Amino acid sequence: MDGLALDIAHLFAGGLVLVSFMLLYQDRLSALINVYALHATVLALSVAWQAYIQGAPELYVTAGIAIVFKVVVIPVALHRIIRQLGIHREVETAVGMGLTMLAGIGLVALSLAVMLQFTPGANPLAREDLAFALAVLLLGLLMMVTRRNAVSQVVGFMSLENGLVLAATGAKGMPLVVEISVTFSIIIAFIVIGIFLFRIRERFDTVDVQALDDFRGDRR
Amino acid sequence: MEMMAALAVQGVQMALVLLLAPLLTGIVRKIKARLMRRRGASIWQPYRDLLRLMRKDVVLAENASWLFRTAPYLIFATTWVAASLIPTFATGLLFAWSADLIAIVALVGSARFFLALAGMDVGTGFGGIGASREMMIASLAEPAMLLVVFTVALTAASTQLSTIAAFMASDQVGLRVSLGMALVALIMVAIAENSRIPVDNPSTHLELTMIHEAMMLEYSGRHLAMLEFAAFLRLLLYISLIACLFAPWWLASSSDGPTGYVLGIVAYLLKLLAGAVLLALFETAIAKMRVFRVPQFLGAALMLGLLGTLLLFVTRSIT
Amino acid sequence: MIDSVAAPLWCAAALLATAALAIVLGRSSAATRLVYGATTAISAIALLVAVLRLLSPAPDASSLTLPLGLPWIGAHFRLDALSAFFLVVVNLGGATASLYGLGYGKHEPAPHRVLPFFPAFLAAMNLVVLCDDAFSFLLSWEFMSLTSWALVLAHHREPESQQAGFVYLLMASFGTFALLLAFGLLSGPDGSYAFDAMRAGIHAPTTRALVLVLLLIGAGSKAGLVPLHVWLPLAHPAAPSHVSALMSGVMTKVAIYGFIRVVFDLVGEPAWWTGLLVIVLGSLTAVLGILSALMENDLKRLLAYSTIENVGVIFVSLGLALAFKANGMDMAAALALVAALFHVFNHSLFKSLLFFGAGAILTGTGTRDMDKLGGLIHRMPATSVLFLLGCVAISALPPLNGFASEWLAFQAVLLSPDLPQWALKVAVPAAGGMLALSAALAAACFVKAYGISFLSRPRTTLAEAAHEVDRFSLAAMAILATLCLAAGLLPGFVVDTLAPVTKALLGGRLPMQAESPWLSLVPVAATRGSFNGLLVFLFIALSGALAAWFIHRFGSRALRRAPAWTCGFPEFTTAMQYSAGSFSQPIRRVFGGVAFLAREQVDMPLPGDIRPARLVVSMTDLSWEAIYAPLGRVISLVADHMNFLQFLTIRRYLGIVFLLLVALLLVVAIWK
Amino acid sequence: MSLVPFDPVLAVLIVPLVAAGVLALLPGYRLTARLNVLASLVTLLSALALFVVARPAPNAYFVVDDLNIVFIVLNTFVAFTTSLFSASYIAHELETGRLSTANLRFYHAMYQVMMLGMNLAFLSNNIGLMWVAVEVATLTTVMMVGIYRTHEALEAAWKYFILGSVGIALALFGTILVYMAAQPAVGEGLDAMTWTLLLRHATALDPSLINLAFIFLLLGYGTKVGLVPMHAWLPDAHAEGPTPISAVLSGLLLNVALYAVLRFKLLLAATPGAFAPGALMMTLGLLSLLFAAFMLYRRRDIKRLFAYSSIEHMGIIVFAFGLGGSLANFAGLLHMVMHSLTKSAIFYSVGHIAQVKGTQKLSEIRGLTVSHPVLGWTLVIGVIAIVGAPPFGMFMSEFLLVSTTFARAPLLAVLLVFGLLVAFGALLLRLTGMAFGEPSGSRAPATASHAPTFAHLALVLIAGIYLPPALVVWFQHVASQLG
Repeated sequence: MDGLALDIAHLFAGGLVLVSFMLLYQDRLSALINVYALHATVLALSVAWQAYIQGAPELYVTAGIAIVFKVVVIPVALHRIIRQLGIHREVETAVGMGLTMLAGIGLVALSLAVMLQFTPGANPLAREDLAFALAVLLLGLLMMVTRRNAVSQVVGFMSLENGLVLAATGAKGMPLVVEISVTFSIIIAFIVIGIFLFRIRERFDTVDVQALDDFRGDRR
Repeated sequence: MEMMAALAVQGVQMALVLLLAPLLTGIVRKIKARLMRRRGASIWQPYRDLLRLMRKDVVLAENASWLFRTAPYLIFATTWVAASLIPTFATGLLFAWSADLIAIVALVGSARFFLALAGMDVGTGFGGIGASREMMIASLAEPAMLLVVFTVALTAASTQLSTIAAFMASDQVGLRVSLGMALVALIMVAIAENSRIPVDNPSTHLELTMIHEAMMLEYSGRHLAMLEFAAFLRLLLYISLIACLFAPWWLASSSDGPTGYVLGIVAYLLKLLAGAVLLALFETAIAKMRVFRVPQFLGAALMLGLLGTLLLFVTRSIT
Repeated sequence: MIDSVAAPLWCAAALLATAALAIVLGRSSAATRLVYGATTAISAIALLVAVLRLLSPAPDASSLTLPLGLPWIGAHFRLDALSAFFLVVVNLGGATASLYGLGYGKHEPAPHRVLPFFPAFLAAMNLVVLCDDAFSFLLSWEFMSLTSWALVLAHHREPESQQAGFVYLLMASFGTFALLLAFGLLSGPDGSYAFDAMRAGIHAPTTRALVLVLLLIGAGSKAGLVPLHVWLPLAHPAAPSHVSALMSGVMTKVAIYGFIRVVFDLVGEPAWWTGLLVIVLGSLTAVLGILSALMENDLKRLLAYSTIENVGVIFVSLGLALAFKANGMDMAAALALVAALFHVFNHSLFKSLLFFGAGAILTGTGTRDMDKLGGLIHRMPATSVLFLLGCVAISALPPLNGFASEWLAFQAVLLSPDLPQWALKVAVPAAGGMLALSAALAAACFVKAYGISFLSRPRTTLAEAAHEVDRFSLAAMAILATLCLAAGLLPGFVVDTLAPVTKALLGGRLPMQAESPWLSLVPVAATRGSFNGLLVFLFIALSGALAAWFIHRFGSRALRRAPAWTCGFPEFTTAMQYSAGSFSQPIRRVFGGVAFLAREQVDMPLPGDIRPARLVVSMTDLSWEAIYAPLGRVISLVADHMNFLQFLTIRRYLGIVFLLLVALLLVVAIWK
Repeated sequence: MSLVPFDPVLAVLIVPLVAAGVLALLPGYRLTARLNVLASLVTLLSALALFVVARPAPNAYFVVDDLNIVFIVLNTFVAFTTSLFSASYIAHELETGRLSTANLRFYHAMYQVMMLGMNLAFLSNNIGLMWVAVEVATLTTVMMVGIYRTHEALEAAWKYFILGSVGIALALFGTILVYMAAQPAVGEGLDAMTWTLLLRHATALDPSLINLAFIFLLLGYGTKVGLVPMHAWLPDAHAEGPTPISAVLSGLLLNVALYAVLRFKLLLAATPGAFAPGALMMTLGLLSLLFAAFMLYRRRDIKRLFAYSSIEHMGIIVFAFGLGGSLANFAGLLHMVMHSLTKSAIFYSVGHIAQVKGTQKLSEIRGLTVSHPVLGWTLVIGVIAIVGAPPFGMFMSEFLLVSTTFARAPLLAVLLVFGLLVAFGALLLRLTGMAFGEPSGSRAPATASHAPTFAHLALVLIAGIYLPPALVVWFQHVASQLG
């Protein structure tokens, strides 16, 4: 049983990294949000499976929260925001797609090398989860760095947060209160993003980060 | 008892210096005239000038201040004190140790300081030109003079004139290159300080060339007499300084009796005469330099003085 | 109680209380009289205590520790011979400046900007001299700079005093950091900051050399050594006159105290080449300082540059003392140190006197520019006599104190052939030559200062309308003038009081001057050279009186007034007189080419063009162009280039953070 | 001594929570402002009680030890004075119409929530809880920075949010790694995240994981501290937000983040195998110092100028902790306290100056000591204190830091001194321009509350001359622990 459980957990974590790559590949906003929903579902499944293996019932609560908020509420809210604010659909990238993919692969290799080298003592399950979590985190950051418009940056940020939740579940016995408060604070963060997007839209009548940058304080 | 004798010798020295000064300038003027195939005024003419000036009344400029009127006496006093401190015919004078060579140079400096100030008091162009050029020359001559003093003081390991004279008269001195340089530098500084020919023409009143005369232009009557007398004293001071430092033979020391003093006085007169003749010869042989060539002339004196001191430092460690 | 350190500490506390009182009093009219009165009284008491301590033969230093300052060390205070002497200098300057302030303060347009900081400035200077551990020493040192910065900004409306304030405080903090680094070295990594710990500690020769160089930078910049002197001629004239007198006369001396305390007392055996470095810097400072003074037309800037010259002279003597001490010649070192300390005392006297005079001229005529003055001797008789005394003293002319300290310095130079090192053999005579040159130039400079401002005829209506200053200012100036005369006539007395200082610092001391006949100054041996100020003064007075009596008795007394001889020109305008610039023109021609790259271009109009020809003289302040201007340009260039980092987009900032994270991970992955 | 078992630790947290709830409901500005001040005062008193009451034993969630007792009191004190300042500042903003009561509705509630976050961060014994507390504090300040709703304010808030959240995410990852490293030694669940247990078992922690964790933590919390490569949000957040928030940001939030880094450095120092983080911290510290020093010269906005000065001082503090050794650590701790007091005092006077002169442009503010003497001279004293001139407290910390650095690493000390001098030059240049010369702009007298500024500067002045022995003992104890 132990080997099979490990393989399935490995499958889910690897799948999460694969979906992160898919996120990098999208060039239309609505598609991007749907892939993010997929990203959240894979995370939820992985957390549920971890709960089953570690026999830690509270992880189910985290999985539940992940499904309710990250698979349903946030993508729907984002879709409405896009429709209501009339944001233009394409995703402008600052760096060529090929280069971003190459960088992504490099980052995954780096995170694997770093994490596996640094956690000889821990049990194999946790080591893998941490390595993949770091990969998802770095890919999230890469996405934020290479995208121009605000919504895609937000999606990048949320995928980064998913990596963290994966890491948290990987660490066996992470106390529930921390789990809950971590996920809770991510939700609040998303609410703040929503408010800001509306305020920016109201002031800038576009959510393109380019327009935002023209109003950097103390300009030359 | 010997306190009285020392006091008497010092009194004689002060009187002698006072009396000989005009005579010395008279002789120099006479020899210069003779060299230029002129009869020239008699050697006693300076005495007559001084007496004449003392009796004439003083014509003061309207805005002349109290400094203008007191400066001549101060200048005459300092120069007279400086001259009387230099051993002329006898060493070991009563007041000799109250001021050494550096103090004497500084006394002459303060005389020059007050003369420059007095020159500027009236506010005519001449006073200004005289004072500013005099201070420019002084700014080079005084360091050169002090370097000469260093050289001499380092050879004799003392700045006390009587000790230096005793050392120079003794045979330890030997022939030293640095002393030679010091002598040449001292002569050049003496020429500059007494405003003799190459640096400044003592006898002319031409606006562009006079430096020393420009400062005294506004003076008249007894004040002018004082300043003229101070100028004579300064010439005597420098010649007796050169004589004391570089030809200190037959200087009577306080021990040997009246014969030593008489011999000293005769030797001193001869030295003065020789100095006067040499000065007159030099003056007629050379033409006056342009004002801004004087710094090179005095710069050479400064370099000679510095070289003298440096050589001395070096040679002392070798021997 | 007299020789304990508590008394001066109480005086410093009282001064700080007066400062607080001044803030409370604010702009009330009585504030000026009250504050200056209080500071005069307190400084006078502190002066009395210091003089008694200096004269009393108390061999041991009394020290005291308060629970203030660094928590685990506390604030140490110590009163030994050296600090007692400098306490005398500080409080003498303080008392006379406050007395002068009583009169001068009334004309101050913004008294509320000067009154609170003046007592604090005095308190800080007192504290610097008393402190005995690195923290409180630096605290009072920088507090001194701060209060004087505030005083420099008293007339803050003029842009040049703002620039002066900025340059001053920046250079002051640069100096303080140099001192801080030096104390860091002396205290070692475990931080034993008390001075007695430093005295006891054994320091490697490299540490000693580095500490000396840092001290030269730190204390030298505050005193005004050449490359670091640029702030002094900006800051000192900008402050009110009695404050610039304090800054020039006293603050530079406190800086020299800092140098002596650390280099002679704390560091122990100096290397011989450190003496050489100090001598070279000192002589360079002396000559460059006085040459720049000669080129100045503003009276207070002239005096500020002349302070730099005198600081140079002091540092030459200190360098000689270091060289002699390094070669174990204690007697010669004692002579050089006495020459330095004597010049410190003299300079604080005549420089304060001259700045008071400049202040009097400023109140009398309303301007500091010498080309607008002239003929003040008729309208301000008392000030002119006192200013003349100051000028004679600073030009080192025999009857007064300037000559006495310079004579001692020359005697020290003449002792130098016994020094074994070759470099010193060459440097010391050259330094002696430079000293002589700077003394001669000083005489020229003060002939110009006195001649142009006081003598000849008033050049502008300002000078014509000059009026004499009040009695407080004259009283302050009179005190200093009499002290100059006294120190000049009785130098032996001052040398004796300095003996315990040299004994404490160098082990050796000069022979007792009191036994020498007729109170003359015999530093080494009678045969070597002696000088008797009193006798020379009497000699001159006697012969002058004799000549005057003889002439008035036998010559004539008649006197009449007539217009001066102007080569027959009909009208006698004041433009015919020499101006400040024309007076220094010959000396500029001789020395200016080297010292200031002085160039004169005559801009002659073409024939037929009727505009007047112009003579343009261009001079550059070498140290400002070589060090400070390029430094300023480099910093603003770097600031320009880095400025774009403020205007990046969010994405680029994130990119930077991302790259840093990846780089660190790579390093950790490879290196682990 | 009192009837109900009064536990100051709980009080310090409950009072802001309750106050936030109450203030969220009340409309109207005047009443909420007074309530806000009252709440902050009560929190301050309960924090002060910590000094008096015997320290409660550390439980799973809260701990009071030598390190955080001083910072809690400092935090509540500055919060109280800022609330006083904010009352008069926001009242003036309402009069001039720059803010409306509408968007002020949640201002005081946010203020109290921020206080709750910061106090929780200081008090929490659990590294996860501390992370959440810092996150809460960040989110509330993001909302407040964007309160003016101008273009620049929104851009600044958005930049602050994005950079802050990325930083906080990295910090979370670091926290998880620490939990992973602690798991084998300390056991699972809450124990592996409580400081006291982690410290006790530090020798058994897995050193390699702790090293990696510290890198993430340093980068994560470093963003909140404003160290150079991650500093971009700080200048704009200070300049565009209301001045009370700039004062809180500079005075308190930077300290909270730095406190978190210190906690983990304590842990690292106790773990034998861990590599010394000194080199990394020193490089980041010096980089921040030099970068901020040069950026000061081209700043045209007064609040952005002092924001860069905060970055410079955070650089100095991180350098001090990077250098290590009891003297340098003591200097760092002292510098943290002095900087927060002085910088908030400066922002109080800057706030009033900007209101009175109606502009934040440095070129348009001149002759303050003439037009507004009290404001002008407090600014002069504040800047003199911040550049580390005696007799103010910063001088002592800079004295200790520079002298020990020179004794141990001369080249670094020279760099440090060069940075300090360049920064001093810039600040002095701007100060001379602002405080002296012919006054410009309006000369209307400022209706300002000077009490907070005077209180802060008085404290800094006293600390410069005499440090209370209790504080010294605590700091020395922590300094020796910090390694």
